[in-house]
Amino acid sequence: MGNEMEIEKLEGLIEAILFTMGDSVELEKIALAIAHDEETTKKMLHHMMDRYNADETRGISIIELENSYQMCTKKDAYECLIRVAKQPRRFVLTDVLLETLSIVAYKQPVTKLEIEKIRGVKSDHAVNKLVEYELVEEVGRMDAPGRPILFGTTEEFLRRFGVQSLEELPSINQEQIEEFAAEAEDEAQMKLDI
Amino acid sequence: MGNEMEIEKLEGLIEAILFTMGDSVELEKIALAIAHDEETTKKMLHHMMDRYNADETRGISIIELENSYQMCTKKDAYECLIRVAKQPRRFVLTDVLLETLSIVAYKQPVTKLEIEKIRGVKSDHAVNKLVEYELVEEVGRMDAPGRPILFGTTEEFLRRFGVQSLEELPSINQEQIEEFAAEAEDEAQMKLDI
Amino acid sequence: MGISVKLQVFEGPLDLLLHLIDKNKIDIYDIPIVEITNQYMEYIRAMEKEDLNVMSEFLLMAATLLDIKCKMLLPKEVNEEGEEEDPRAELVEQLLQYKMYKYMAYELKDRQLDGERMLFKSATLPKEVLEYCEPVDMDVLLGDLTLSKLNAIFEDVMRRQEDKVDRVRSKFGRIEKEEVTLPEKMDYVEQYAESHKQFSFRQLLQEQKSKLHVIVTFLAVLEMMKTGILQIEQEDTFGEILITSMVA
Repeated sequence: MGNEMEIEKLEGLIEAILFTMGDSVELEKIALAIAHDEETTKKMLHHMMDRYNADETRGISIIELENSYQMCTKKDAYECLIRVAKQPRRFVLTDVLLETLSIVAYKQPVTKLEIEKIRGVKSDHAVNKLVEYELVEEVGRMDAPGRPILFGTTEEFLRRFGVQSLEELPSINQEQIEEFAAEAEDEAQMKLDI
Repeated sequence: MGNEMEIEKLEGLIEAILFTMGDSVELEKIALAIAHDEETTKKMLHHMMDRYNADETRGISIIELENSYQMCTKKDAYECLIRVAKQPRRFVLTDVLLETLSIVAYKQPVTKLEIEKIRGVKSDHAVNKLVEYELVEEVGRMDAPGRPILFGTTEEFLRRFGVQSLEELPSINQEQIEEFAAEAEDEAQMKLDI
Repeated sequence: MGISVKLQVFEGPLDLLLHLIDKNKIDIYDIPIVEITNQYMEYIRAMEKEDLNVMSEFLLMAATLLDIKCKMLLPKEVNEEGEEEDPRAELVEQLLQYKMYKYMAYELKDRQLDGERMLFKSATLPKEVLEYCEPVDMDVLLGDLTLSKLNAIFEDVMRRQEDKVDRVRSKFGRIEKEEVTLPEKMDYVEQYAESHKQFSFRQLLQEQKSKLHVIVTFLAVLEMMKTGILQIEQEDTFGEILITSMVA
């Protein structure tokens, strides 16, 4: 990276960009605007994120969403903010929707049929609602008879669940599966003990 | 004012407020939100304004409007913002534009109506585009009902083609012009006869 | 048993099964199929007033359970490796998977609460940025346009305008209506076709004295093509149009 002075100014520019756009801005776009390569830009963004988070005088921070960045308020400002700001309308996600959403999140890209197979029930309504809430979207078509729609999660999903990227989702791993199994065994054991 | 720690946090809250609101926020509202009196709030706001302005890593600053405050980008960031917010445009002279430009160049000063008569089609769009491209401009008004605008080529146009003045344009010879004129008269005559 | 009240809670047969397994504190890998199936059927019976769509999903699972129950009574099947196959394996797999996603849904629910506490802002472009108009790059715009090219274009435009006037007839000062009827022209084309057998459309048009004749000839050809007297071929776009007489 260039000299300190230079970087400071560039970070100022990035701040201005993220502030102005409001919405998430792709790394590529930011890099282009400040006329630096993406790697350097990313480093600066992460430096800024750390700086914002560490600084108590800052009420805003930056979040990373896949390969985009967006400015937002810090979580602890929430109580104060709802006194002045209109709270964006949030949709209440029922358990059914959450269940369906978790399947889409972990198995994406996924067809409605696959979702239904896992849940054991028709899922049109749930999928449609998630699409309506902009948490799930069509990401393509499966190369199979009828070319069924493949669903995936949206950037709004990442934002809403405070997830930076899909990899960051709480993982389902083999251990977990075994844990479930162990749990079940314990329960069975318990039953015998009783 | 209270202790340093407290103030830092409050300034963070103010930052969050100004950020989310985007628009200007009344001092009263800010004071209410952070649960402090207006005087203290104002002091903090001014402290923040100084801090933002002095800090090179900040691309945003705060402005005071009457009794309101608003967050905005610093002026030096504009150029950079334009690169993110505006898609670079492609300028091309289509056949239609070339045709229209040639008519304006050789028949100037000319009204839109005359151009349309020659081309046989509506030419608003073409003329407007040429004006936007600064190849053609309004050079006066015709002394006729409705006082239609007369268009001519711009100085930039002449400069580009290395033409000193309009007389230098490769002319269509006088004979040809007379021929056209005669034709037009004939046509007019014909209409009367019918 | 007061089951019906609780029925609404279950999202589907898997949900119900998991509930039964939990309630009975059963090892998911060793489901006592007979007992569970009986309990499951009890729920189903209490559900009779449910709508058919929902019902069918529960019934499908009931059928699966009964199928497994039957297989459990029969001698165990052995797979290629000589291992005994558990008829419950597939169901267990499905239940485990479902249970996992249910668990992940709870995880997501927690995260949602977190995400909700962040507020964003809409775009606020400064006026100067909004109003900015990219300067026209004259070099790009004009490219290789030269003055003589522009002149050529202009002359082309003027010539086209000129073409719109029939220069000969406009000098007459009066338009005499020429009478060429379609039947007349069709007779003419038919004769022409008989003597030429195969000819190009252009060739035929060259014989025509005026625009009106050209137009009526064109119409005649169209009509005769429709009635099958002529056959028309064109190999490629803008290529020569070949006319063949189909009259023997």
